[in-house]
Amino acid sequence: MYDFISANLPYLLAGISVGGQYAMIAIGYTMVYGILRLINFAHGDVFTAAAYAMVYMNATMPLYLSLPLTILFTVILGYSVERIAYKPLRSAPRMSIMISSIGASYLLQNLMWYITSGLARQYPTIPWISKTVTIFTATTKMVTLVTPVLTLVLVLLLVQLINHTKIGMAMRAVSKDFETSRLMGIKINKVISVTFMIGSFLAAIGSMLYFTNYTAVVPTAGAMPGLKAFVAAVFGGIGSIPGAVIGAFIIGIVENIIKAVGLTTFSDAFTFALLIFILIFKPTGLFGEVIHEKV
Amino acid sequence: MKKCLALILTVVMLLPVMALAENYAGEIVIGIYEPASGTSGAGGKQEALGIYYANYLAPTVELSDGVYKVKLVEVDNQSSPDKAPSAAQQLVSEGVSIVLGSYGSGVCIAAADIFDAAGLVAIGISCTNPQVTLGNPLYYRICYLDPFQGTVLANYAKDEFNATKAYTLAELGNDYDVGLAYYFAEAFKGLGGEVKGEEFPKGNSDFTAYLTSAVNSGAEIIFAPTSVEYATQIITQAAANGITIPIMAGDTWDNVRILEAAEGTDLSISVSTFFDEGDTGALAAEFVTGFKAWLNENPEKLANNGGSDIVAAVSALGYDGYMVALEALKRADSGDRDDIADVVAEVTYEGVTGFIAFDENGDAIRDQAFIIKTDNETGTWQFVKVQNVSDIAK
Amino acid sequence: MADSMLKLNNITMQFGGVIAVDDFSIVVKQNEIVAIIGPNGAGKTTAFNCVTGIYPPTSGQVFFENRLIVSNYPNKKMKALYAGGNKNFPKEKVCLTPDKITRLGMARTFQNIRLFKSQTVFENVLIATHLHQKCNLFSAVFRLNHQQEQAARKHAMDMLEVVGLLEVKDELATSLPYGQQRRLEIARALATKPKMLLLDEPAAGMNPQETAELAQFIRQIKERFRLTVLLIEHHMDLVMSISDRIYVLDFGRLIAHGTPEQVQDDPKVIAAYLGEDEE
Amino acid sequence: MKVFKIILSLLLAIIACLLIFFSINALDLSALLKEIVPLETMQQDAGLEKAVKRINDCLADGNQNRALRSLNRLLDDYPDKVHLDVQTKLDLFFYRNNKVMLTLGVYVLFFSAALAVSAFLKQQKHQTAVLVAILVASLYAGIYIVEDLVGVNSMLMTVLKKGAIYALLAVSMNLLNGFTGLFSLGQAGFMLVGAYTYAIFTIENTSRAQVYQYYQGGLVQFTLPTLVAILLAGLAAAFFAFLIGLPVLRLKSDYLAIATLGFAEIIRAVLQYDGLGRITNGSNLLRKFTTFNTALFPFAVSGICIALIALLIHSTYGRSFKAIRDDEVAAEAMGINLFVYKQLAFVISSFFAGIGGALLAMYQTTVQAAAFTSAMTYEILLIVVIGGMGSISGSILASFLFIASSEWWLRFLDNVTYIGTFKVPFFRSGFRMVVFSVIIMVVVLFYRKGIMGDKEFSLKSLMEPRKGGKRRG
Repeated sequence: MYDFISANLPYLLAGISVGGQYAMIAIGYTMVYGILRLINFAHGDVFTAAAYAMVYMNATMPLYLSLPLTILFTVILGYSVERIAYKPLRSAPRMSIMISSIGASYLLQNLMWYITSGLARQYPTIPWISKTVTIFTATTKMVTLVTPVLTLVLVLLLVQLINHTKIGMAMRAVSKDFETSRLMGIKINKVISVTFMIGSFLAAIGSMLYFTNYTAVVPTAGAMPGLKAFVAAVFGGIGSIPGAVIGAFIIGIVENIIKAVGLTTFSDAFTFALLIFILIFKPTGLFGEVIHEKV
Repeated sequence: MKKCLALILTVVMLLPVMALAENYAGEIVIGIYEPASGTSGAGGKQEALGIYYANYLAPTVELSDGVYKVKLVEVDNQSSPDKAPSAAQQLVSEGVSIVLGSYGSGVCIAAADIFDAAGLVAIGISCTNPQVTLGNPLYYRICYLDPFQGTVLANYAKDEFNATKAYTLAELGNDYDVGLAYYFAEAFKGLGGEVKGEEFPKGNSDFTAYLTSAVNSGAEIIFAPTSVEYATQIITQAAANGITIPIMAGDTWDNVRILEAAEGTDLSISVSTFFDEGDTGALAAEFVTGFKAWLNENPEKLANNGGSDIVAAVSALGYDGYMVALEALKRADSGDRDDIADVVAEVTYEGVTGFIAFDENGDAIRDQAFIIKTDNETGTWQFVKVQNVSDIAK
Repeated sequence: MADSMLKLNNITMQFGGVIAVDDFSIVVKQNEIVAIIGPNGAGKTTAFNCVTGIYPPTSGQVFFENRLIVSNYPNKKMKALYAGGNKNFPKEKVCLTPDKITRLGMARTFQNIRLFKSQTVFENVLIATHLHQKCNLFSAVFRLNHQQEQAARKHAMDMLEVVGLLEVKDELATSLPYGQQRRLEIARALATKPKMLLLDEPAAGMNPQETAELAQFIRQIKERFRLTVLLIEHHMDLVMSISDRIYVLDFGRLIAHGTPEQVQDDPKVIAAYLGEDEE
Repeated sequence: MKVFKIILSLLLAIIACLLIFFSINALDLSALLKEIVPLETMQQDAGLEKAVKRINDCLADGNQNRALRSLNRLLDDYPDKVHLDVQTKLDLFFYRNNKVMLTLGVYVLFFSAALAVSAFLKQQKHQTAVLVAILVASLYAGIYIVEDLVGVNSMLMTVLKKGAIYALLAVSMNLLNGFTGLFSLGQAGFMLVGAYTYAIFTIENTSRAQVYQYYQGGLVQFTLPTLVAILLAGLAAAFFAFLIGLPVLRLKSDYLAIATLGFAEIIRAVLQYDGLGRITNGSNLLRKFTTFNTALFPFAVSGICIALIALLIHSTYGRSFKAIRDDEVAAEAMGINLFVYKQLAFVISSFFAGIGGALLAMYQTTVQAAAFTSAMTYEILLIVVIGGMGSISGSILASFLFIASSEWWLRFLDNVTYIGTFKVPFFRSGFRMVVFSVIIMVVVLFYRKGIMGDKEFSLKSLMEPRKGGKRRG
C-alpha cells in the first residue's frame, strides 16, 4: 500500500497542479463562450504570450515589477484581441467570428515565433513557488501545492464578482440574452471587454504557475493546454464557471493517470475522446443548461 | 474583380522568368540546409556557425580554370520533416553545387529524395540516423552513426554506473530520438541489461509523469537522447522531483542550454559527442581559439551560439563539413553537380574532429566518440574519456 | 371518418412549466379549408410544429390519412411537471421527422419566412422538387438523370407560374418584397406535390387588397391541386371568407369551433379577442 | 467567318504536322555530336575530346539530362572549335526542346481540330463545350511545356504541384464548410488517414525492411498500383468519416467543430501508437513509396476530383446541401433528410480529403503523423475563407496564391537582406509568416466574402461585368 502510494503520488500531484492550471485557462474560455457563443481559439496563445512577456520583462527588471507588468500586458493583449478580431464582426455569422479567432491565434503564434525565432526560452524562476518541497515520499515544486489553493481562491472571488457586482449582473444578463440586455441599455461592448480582461488575467496567473513547472516556453506551448482547457470548459458545461474548474481538474488528473498506466501516446487523445463522449451523451456538459431554438 | 484577376494572371505569367533569373557568375554556391528555428534551432544555428567560420577562413576555392568565390545560401528547414521538402526544393532551385546539413536526422531523410532527384550531393553533418544515407546514394555524412553511438553509450552506462536496468525516453516521431534510443536499448540488452522505453508526444512539457515511471521501473540510468528544448525541461523537472538517477544522452545534449539547466543541481549528466573543446591536438586547438575569437567579435554570432563562447561539437563538425565540401569541389575541378557526385566518395580530409573518409554507404569511417559530463558547480563540460570502437566488442 | 385527412387527438405541448397547447383535438376532412385562429401566443404555431414533426408534443397523437405520424406521452422529468388537461395518454411513442412527414404529402409554410437566402427564386422552388427525383449519387453526378432533371425544372417553372413569380425567377429570393416572399414559400410547398397544405399566417403583413388576392389564390390552388388546407391566420376577413370550418384557440385551449358564422358570434371568441372584464 | 475558321484550322494543322514530324525525326545526341564536333577538330584538342567522351559516357549510362548539361558546357567552353550551321542549329534546337515541340505540335493539332469542329457547331452550348475543352488542353499543355523549360525542380513547379494538391484539399473542405454549412475541423485527420493508407500500400517491397527497421519489416508485404492506392486512400478516409459522422453530425455548429478537431487528434495519436507499429511504422517516417515527378500528375488527379465535386454541387444533391446550409428547418420541411445528407457531404468531403492527403504524401516524398496537426486544418480553412466560402474557383485560386506566397514570393522576407550597406529592418526567419497572417486577418475582417464570395469564376464574368448580387465585405 505504502509503495503503491509512494509510486503514484507524483502522478496525482502533477495531475492536480496541471488541472488547476487548466482551470485558469478554462474559465476564460467558458466566460467568453457564455457571452459571445464563441470559441476563442486565440486564448491559448494569449496564455503563451503571457509567458513570453514574463521571460522578457524579467530579463530587464526586478520580479516585483515584472510580475504585475506581465499581468497588465496580458490583460491589455486579451482586450485588444477582442477589439481587433471580434468587435468588427459582432453582427457577422458565428462561423466567421470563429474563423477570425483562428486567424488571430495563427497571427499570435507566428508573431511569437518571429520574435523568438521559434527557440525555447527558459522561464524565469519565481522564488518562493519554485522551491522544492517533499510531501512524504514525493518531491515536487511548491507551485504544485500552491496551484489548487490559488485556483479555488480566485474562482471564489470571481463567483462573488459575478453574483454581487453590477458588472457581474450585466454579464449574467448578457449571457442569458444578448439582444434583450442590449435593449435594456446594458453596454454590451463594455461587458464583453471586461469578460476578456478577466479571462486574460486568469490566463496570466495560470501561465505563471504552469511555466514555473514546465520551464521551456515555445510559441506553440499554449496550443495544447488551451485546447484541453476548452475541452474542460465543455465538459463542465460551457458557460458554467464551477463546471469548468471541476472539468479541468478531472482532465488534469486522468491525463496523468493515463501516463502512469503507460499509454503515453494517448495522453492528449484521451482528452478529446472524453470531449466527444460528453458531447454525445450530455451535450450540455455537467452543469450547462439547454437553449431552445425558435421555429 | 476583373482587375484583380488580370493582375494575378500577369503575375503568374512573370513567374517562369523570375524562376530562370537566378545565376551566379564566377561563384560556386554551397547550400546550408539547417534548422534556424524550431526544436533543433539552437543546434542548427551552432552548426551553421561552424560552416560560416570555415567560409570566413576559406572564402574561395581554386579550380583549374581560376578561383571561384564560394557563396553560402542558407535555408531554414524549421526542424520539421513537413517543412523540409519545400526548403530543400528552394536550395535545388537556387542552383547550389553541394549541400551541407542538417542537424537532426528527420529533416535529412525527408529531403534526401529531393536532393537525389536533382543530382545534388548532400553532406550530412551531425545527422546520426543510419536511414539518412541508407538507400540515398547522394547523401554522405561526416559524423558517426547511432548504432555506434548507442553502443558506446550502452557500454559507458555498464562500465561507469554498472547499470543493469535502463529507462529510455524519446520524442514520438523524432527519428533521431527514436533511432538512438533503439540502438542504445539493443546494445544495452546485448550487454545483459534490461530496458524500459517510453515516448512522449511532440510539444509535451510535463515530464514528471515519465520521470516518475522511470523511478518506479527501478532504472539505474535514464537515457534521454532528446532535442535541447525538451532536454532542459527534463533536467529541470528531474531536479525538481529530486531524481538522483544519472542521466545520459547523445550528441544533441552537447549544448550550452544543458549546462545552464544543470548548473546548481545535483544531477549527473553524461553525454557522448564528436569533439572535445579541451582537445590538445594542434588542429583542434587552433580551431577552438580561432572560433572563439571569431564568435566574440560579433554579439549576434555569440547569441546564435547560445550566448557563450563554449565551442559545441556541431560547430567543429560544421567547419569540417565545409572543408570536405571544398575538397570535393577541388577534386571534381568544377561546380557541376554531376562531377561532384562522381568524386565525392573518394574525398578524404584531416579535420578538427579527426580524419574523415567515406565508406560504401557514404558514412564517415569514424572510430572514436568523446564522452563528457556536466560540472554543475562551474557550469562547464568535463571531459571524461575517449571511447574507441576497438575498446568495445561490436 | 374515412375521409378525414388530418386528425389531432388531445395534443398537449408543455415547455418546462409553460403549457403552450393544452388537450387540443381537431379533424380536417378532405378538400376542406380549415382555419385555426386565436390571439397572439395562443399556441397556434406550436400546434403546427407538433403536427409537422419539428418537435414532438408532450402528449397526444396526430393521424395523417388515418396513419399515425406523431404520438407521445410524458416521461422522465415531464411526468412530474405534466399539467395538461388530457390524462389518458397514448401508449406508443411515434415521431416521424419533418422530411418523412413531407414525403407523406403534407407541406407547410412558415410564419417567420424561411427561404433559402443565398438562392434565387427558381432555385428555391427547384430544391423542393428534389423530393420526387429518384436518382442515386452516381447518376446525379454524371447527369444520367437529365430527363428527370428537365421534368423537375419544368415543374418548378409551373409552380412559379401558378404563384405568378415567373418574371422574377432569377432574383435572389430574399430580395423580393414581403408579399412575394410569402407566395414563394407557398410555391415551394406546392413543388413537393402535397396532398395537404399548412399555411402559417400567409397574410401576415399584407394590405387588404393583397389579402383579398391571397384568399382568391388559396381557393384557386385548392381546386387546382385538390388540396386540403389548414391555415393559421389573424386576418378575420380572410379566414371568414375562405374557410369551411374554424377552430379558435386561446391560451393553448380550444374555446370554440364551427362554421365562420357560428364562431363569429360565439361570446367566448369575442371575449378572447376583445378581452373580458371579469378574469 | 466559318470559312475563315476552317482555313485557319488547316494552316494550324499543317504547322502542327511539321512540328511533330521534326521532333520525331530529331537526331539523337551521338549523331548530333558528330555534326557539331568533327573528328579532326576533336583529335586536335585533348580537353574537347574528354568533353565529348564524357557526353558519350553519360549517354551510355542513359543519363539524358546530364548528357545535355555536359553538351551545353562543351558548347560554351569551346565556342570557336565547334561548327554550327543553320542545319545543325535546327537539329540541336529540336533535340533540346524535343518534348516541348512534340507537345506543342500535338496541342496545335488538337486546337485546329477543335476549331474546325466549332466551325460546324450551331448550338451555343456545344460551342462553350469546345471552348472549355480547348482551355483544359491549353492548361495541361502549358504546364507540360513550362515544366520542361524551367525544370521540374524549379520553385515554380514546386508551387504548382503543392498548389494543385491544396486546391483539392480546399475544395473538399469547401464542400463541407462552404456548401453544406457544416463547420468541421477534421480535415487534417482525414488527410492523414489518406496519406498513410497510400504510403503503406505503395512502399517498394525491397525497401520495406529498411523503412520498418524497428518493426521487422512491417506486416504489409505487397505493393499496390499507384492509382488503386490513391483510390484506397480516399475510401479509407471516407470510411473513418462515416464512423465519426454517426455520432458527431448531430452536434450544432461550434460543438461539431471542436468534436471533429478532437477526432483528428485521436486519429493522429492512434496512428502513432507503438502497438500498430508493424503497419504504421509507429511514429516514424514512412518513405520510399511511389511518388510523382511531374506536375501533370497532381494536376490531373485533383483536376478530375475537383470536376467531380463541381458536378456534384450542381446536381440535385448539391442543391440539397445548399438548402441545408441556408436553413435546416426549411430544408427538412422540403423533405430533405438532414442526417443522411449531412453524413453524405461529410463522407464525400473526407473521401477527397483522403485523396488530397495521398497526393500530399507523394509531394513530400515522406510522411509522418506528427506533421498533420490542427494547424494544417486551419491553413486549409483559411484558404477556403480567402477564396470565398461556397466558391470552388475561389478555393482553387486562393490555394495557388496561398502556396505561392507562403512558399515563394514572401520567402525573401525570411532572409536578412542588405540594400547596399543598409540592413532592411525586420527581415529574418519567421517574418514571412507574420506578414502572411496579417494579410489573412485583413481578409477575414474586411473582405469576409473572400476573393469570389459565393460566386463562381466564369468566362462570361470576364467578358461582361457581373450584374448585381455580388458585394464585398
